[in-house]
Amino acid sequence: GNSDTGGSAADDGKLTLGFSQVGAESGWRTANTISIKDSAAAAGIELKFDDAQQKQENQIKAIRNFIQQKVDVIAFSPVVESGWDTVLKEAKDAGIPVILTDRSVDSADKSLYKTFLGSDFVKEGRLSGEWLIANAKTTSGPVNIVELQGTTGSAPANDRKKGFAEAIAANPNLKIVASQSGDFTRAGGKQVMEQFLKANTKIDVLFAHNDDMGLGALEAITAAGKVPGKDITIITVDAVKDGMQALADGKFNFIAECSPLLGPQLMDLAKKVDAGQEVPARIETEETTFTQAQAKEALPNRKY
Amino acid sequence: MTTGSLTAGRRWTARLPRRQVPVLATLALLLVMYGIGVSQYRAFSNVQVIFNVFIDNGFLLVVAVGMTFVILTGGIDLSVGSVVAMTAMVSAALLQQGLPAALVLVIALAIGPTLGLLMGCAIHFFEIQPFIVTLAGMFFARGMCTFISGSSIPITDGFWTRMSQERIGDPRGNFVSISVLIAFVVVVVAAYTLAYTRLGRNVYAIGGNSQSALLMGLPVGRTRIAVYTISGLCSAIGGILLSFYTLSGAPLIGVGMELDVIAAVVIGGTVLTGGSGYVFGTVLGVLVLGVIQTLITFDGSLNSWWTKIVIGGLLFAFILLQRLIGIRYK
Amino acid sequence: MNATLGRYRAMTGHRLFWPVAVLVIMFAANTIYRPGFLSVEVKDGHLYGTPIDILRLSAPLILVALGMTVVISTGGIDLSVGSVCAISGATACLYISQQPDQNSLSVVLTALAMALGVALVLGAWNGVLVAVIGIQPIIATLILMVAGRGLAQLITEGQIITINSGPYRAIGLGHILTLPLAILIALVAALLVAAFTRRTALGMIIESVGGNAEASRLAGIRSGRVIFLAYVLSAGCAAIAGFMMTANVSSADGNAAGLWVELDAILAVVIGGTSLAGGRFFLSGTVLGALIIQTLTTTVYAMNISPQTSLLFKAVVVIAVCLVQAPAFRARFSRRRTGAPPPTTVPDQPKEQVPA
Amino acid sequence: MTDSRPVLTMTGISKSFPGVRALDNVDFRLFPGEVHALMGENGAGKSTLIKVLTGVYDTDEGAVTLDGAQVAFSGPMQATAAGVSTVYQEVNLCANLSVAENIFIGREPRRLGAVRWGEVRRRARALLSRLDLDLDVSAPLGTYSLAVQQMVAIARAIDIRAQVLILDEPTSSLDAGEVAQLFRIMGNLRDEGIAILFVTHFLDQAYGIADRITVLRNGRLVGEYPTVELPQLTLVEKMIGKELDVLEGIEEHSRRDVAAREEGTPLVAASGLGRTGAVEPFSLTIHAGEVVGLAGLLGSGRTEVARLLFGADRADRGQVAVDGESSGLRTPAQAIDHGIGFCSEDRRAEGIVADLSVRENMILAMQAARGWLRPIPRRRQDELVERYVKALSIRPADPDVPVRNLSGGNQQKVLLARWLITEPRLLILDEPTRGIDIGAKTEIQRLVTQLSDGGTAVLFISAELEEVLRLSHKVAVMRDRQMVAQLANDDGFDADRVMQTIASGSHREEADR
Ligand SMILES: Nc1ncnc2c1ncn2[C@@H]1O[C@H](COP(=O)(O)OP(=O)(O)OP(=O)(O)O)[C@@H](O)[C@H]1O
Ligand SMILES: Nc1ncnc2c1ncn2[C@@H]1O[C@H](COP(=O)(O)OP(=O)(O)OP(=O)(O)O)[C@@H](O)[C@H]1O
Ligand SMILES: [Mg+2]
Ligand SMILES: [Mg+2]
Repeated sequence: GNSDTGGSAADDGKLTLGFSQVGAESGWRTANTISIKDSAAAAGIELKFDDAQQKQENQIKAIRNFIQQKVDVIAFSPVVESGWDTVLKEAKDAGIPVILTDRSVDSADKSLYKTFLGSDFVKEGRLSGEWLIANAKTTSGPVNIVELQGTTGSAPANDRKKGFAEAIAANPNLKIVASQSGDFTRAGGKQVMEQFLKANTKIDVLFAHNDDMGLGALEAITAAGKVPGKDITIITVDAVKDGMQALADGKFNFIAECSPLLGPQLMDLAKKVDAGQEVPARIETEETTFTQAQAKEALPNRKY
Repeated sequence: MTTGSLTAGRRWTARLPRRQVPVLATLALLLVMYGIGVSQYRAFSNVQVIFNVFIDNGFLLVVAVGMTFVILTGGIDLSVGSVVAMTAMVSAALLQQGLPAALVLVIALAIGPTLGLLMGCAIHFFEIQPFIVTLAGMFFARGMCTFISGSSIPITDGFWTRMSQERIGDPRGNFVSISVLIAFVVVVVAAYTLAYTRLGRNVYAIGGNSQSALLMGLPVGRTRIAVYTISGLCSAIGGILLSFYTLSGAPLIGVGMELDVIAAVVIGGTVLTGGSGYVFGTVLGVLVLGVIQTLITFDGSLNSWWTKIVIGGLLFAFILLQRLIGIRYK
Repeated sequence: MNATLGRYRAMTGHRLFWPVAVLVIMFAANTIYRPGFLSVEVKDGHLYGTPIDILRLSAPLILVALGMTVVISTGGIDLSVGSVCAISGATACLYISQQPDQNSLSVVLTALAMALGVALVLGAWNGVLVAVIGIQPIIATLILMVAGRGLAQLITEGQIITINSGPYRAIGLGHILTLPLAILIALVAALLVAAFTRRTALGMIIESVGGNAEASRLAGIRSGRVIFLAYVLSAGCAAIAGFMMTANVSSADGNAAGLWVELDAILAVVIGGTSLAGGRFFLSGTVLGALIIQTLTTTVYAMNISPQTSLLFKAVVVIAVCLVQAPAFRARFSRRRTGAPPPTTVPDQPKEQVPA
Repeated sequence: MTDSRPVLTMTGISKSFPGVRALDNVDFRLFPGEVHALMGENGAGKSTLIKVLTGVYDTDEGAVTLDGAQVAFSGPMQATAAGVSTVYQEVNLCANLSVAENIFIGREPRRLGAVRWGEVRRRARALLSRLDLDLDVSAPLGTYSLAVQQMVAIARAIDIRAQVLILDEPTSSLDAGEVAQLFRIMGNLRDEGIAILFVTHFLDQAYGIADRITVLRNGRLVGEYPTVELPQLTLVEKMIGKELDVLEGIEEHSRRDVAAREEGTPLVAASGLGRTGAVEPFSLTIHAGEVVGLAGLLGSGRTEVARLLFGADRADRGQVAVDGESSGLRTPAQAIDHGIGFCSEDRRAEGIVADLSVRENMILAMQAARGWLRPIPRRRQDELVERYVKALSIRPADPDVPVRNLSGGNQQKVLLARWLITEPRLLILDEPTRGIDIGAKTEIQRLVTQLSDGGTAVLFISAELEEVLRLSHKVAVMRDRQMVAQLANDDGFDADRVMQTIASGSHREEADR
């Protein structure tokens, strides 16, 4: 262990950042953690990292402990949107600025945090839906969509579902015929897709809330004797390496990126916030979408 | 024929230490762990760090107290985590509907014990194993959470906000939350119940040997149903405290909490097969988990997976020492 | 008339009757909902259909539950099985992914042997904590449950290791004689465990230790060894289950593999009729219990029950299953229905089992 | 006495368990101010009758009236509330609770709902001193021996002050002193008009205290008789159902040839064996074919001696030599490997495995010795089980019923069979005749003799001094956890002398002989 934690900037002139991560529940999250750790080291920031194991209680505990340790800046990726006012107020009273990453909170009092840095899950869903509107062959009749949701009750699942539904509402021929939770895992995606394939004679489109479920579903589709990417159009979110590979191989059709690499931006913000500079209230990570052709191009220099 | 003293004393000589040793050992180890924290991290010695352990684990403590009752009878209650979440969820949803805070409190506090009562009845009357009944209760309560809402519901009610943000003590320095006081009241009431009421003593008797308890004419069924109801009530109180704590109801909060709670109770010296243990031990158990968590946050250099490994390792070291000290004194 | 009645009673009195009945009812309900549920066709030379999926997917759970049965029978519990699944799967996949030729059988076999070895060591660790040091099983295995998940992620470095190995894939997806290999492995394992316990005296000794540890000790049973062995067996079963889980999706996910499988496994054991307090164990009941649980999961997907309510649905089914299985419930129910106490030829169960 | 109205009547009681008709149309009456003995062989239905009465079991048929009103208790709680206080056959108390609490739980003195612990302890102490027991009332009950636990259970029952007091084999683990004590108290209660139902297998005790006797056989009522009108011989005939010459065996109890057999290397020799807090170091040699009795009062440490010899408890000093070779007897398994068997006194906690069948319980020790890899072939099992079921007349004779369904005495026989099957060289029997009917008891005594004649050594512990003296070649006397003397069974050896030794504890020189 590292023995000096009472120090603020005064001690060694180094900026201390307390960061509370949601957990390590996916490859995406791990990439996110690595990005933050690496860029902290690169930026000369002392990082206090805490892993909350997907529990809000743990994150609140961690923030309280950061306050006790008098870190200079606190950053965290909230597990859920609501429920942060009390502890954020404590941080505010202790004079420690807070940056939200990856996901916002729903506090009415916007002064509780300085800024938000992250992706917009609703937008990811919407981009997926919009691509489908533009590319689906709806002229020949209704298009049957099945949806693999993330963990029931989790924010990305709720928002991607919402964004996607909003987008496809524009075309009444696009119909979600089945929607189940695959828990964001490959095994879950596969198991659910197997049943979708047996229960629905005609499936035209699969929308999976992350790459992993999509990859699991691929296996089920192949086993059912269908050709992924052709017989069934597959849209996913995230763009992790395996997903991009599948996209490049023509098994997926479209991926809305959700970038985990927000470390450099975060370190930048932390320095600014600590120096008392004004920062925009909301900063979205630079994200894009990938089609098959784009994926082939991008694949060689993907980091994660 | 000689009568006199026919019975030559008891098997073991010194009594007092033997019974208290596990609890004392746990307390000592906890202090050692705290000492390590203080020596390693300067800010650890702040009094507020201790207060935070209580603030952050108040609801866990209340739930663990309820679990202590159940485990003392030799049963188990897996539904607690979900019931906590459901209570918070129901409170949040009702408050969102605009119901008055007092009414919401009453409703929310009634749901847990009702579910506990039903589970207790199923366990007693139909002789189904507690594990399975409370597992179904766990599914049910968690299902209700997602059924009520797929996403978290914020609470903006004035009463809740006050309960959440009121700082008792020096608001700028060291303070505790109201939840901590409530948790303490629950602990004291529970300790009193177990030590001084018939219900409490019956709990121990059933845990010792439920068939004997039955033949001794004790109300086994009633007591067994009561402990699950009590556990339900404690979960409900825990749920309310959690909703104070987070000012929201989230469908996935408290997943896996039952294991933390059981761990806390067992680390506190209560035997899983029932019949022996104290509420005070449970308090220690919760503190052990809390301090481990705090140590890890203070370290701040651990990776996600190393966090888990270190938690496991600390737990192991703690239990091993606890056990070795316990054996020595036996 | 009387004879049929007698046969009916004998049948319903059988230990496995109610689990089987529940299974049949679930299948029937599914078939009513979707007539094609039971249909099985031949695709690419092997059977394809929902019942086959259920068999294949229940294989890992059966395996884990088998080991769990033995552990529970000794009066213990093993919470670490999920983590052991993840570790063994991750170890095997990591090794395979590092080899140049992932399709080589010898590579896969080495990987399996290595991962199994790791799992057995973990099982031995549990066994030592419980049998030698004397820590309460639930806590002893909780340690590995928490730390083991971390170990699995350490092995995968938090990523999902994807492999491309035909032989390994076959563990999860292969077919022999048109049947999924996975279920055959699970059944062979079940038969082996059954032979191992019932053909030798091990089963009786385990039950004796679980039923009354002190009496067994005084009868000369070295219960420490038996308990130790149970945890090792459980870890071994979990390891094979871990291979299946990872082979099924050709990738190892340290976080998700085997998550919460311990609860399902315990549930399967209990549905199968084994008491959590230890003592008598029923392997066939456990296998049925695992099938019931998997059928339930599949039913949720097949009936497209919304994820928001699927847990409520599960709760209701689990309660119903337990109720019909509980003799006390049936006794009450049948008494109310007939309005009279059962005839004396079918004596009442004692209200409470009290030894004389 | 019998001219008043009965306080309790049971008429036409029937009760079946799967496969067994435990009670078949049984009538029973109990008058105020009488002690009524309920007698019968093991498995006759005595305990079942009591449990039906107190509502532990539902009846299939029949009616119970208490004080003239028909009752059907739903369980012991109601029965106790209605004035029926019961000590069940096995000690049914909670070992984890303190002695005082075991006596008062459920009816603790309270103030404002809070249990007054001081008062509980005070009253418990007072009550126990009436029974001449000097215990630490706040110690957990489990730290005391079975006999003490039995006394505590009795204390609880008599303190309830019921109109009906039921004692199911309360004396099975008590020695003469305690029994006398108990009878004195029962006499007082009887004089106060309390009706007492008393179950025992000791004829002497029945004749010593009972006013009337009801006999059950195979779940049927044989009859109800005033004690004075029923000669012992007739009683036994009625219990067994045939005129048996067994009686001679009992009546005669002519001392067998018990010439000392101390020759050659001792089979087992303990030297300076002891355990702190349990028993002071002692030395004892046992030769092949020798029966060594352990005499002593309740709690004097007999069980401890046996447990140390067997390795059930680990000795912290001294050693045991088997066949002259010093061997580390640390665990029961090692002891069994050396041919030692130990039949524990507490059959429920340390003996039977209730879930397992009679067969499995019987072969358990033998199987353990063979190791799990070599199961005993089914044929051999059947053979062994059948032999001992017959030899000990275990009922029901079906080896596949769970042993929990057997009556207490039959469970004890199963346990005995478990050890006989292992054909041990030294068999340690701690209260083997506890709760066993006279027929079987004679059988067991005969067995011990046979074993000894066949070269098997036996360490015999029994609360009945008579029995010990009758069988042993040598008696080791225990007092206050010390072995104070070892007496050869020669002339001038009798109960009085042993009692004297126990009382004075002054025969140290003999111990070193
Ligand atoms: N719970 C039970 N289930 C099945 N059979 C039982 C049960 N309890 C008792 N029995 C059977 O009922 C019969 C009567 O048993 P009971 O215990 O009343 O005998 P008992 O007269 O008290 O004998 P003992 O002197 O050995 O105590 C026995 O055959 C016994 O096996
Ligand atoms: N290590 C132990 N742990 C728990 N109980 C034990 C242990 N060793 C012995 N006992 C129990 O203590 C009791 C022995 O007590 P005690 O020394 O009074 O024996 P005793 O002289 O045979 O007297 P009694 O006639 O009461 O059996 C037995 O019931 C035995 O089961
Ligand atoms: Mg009896
Ligand atoms: Mg004894």
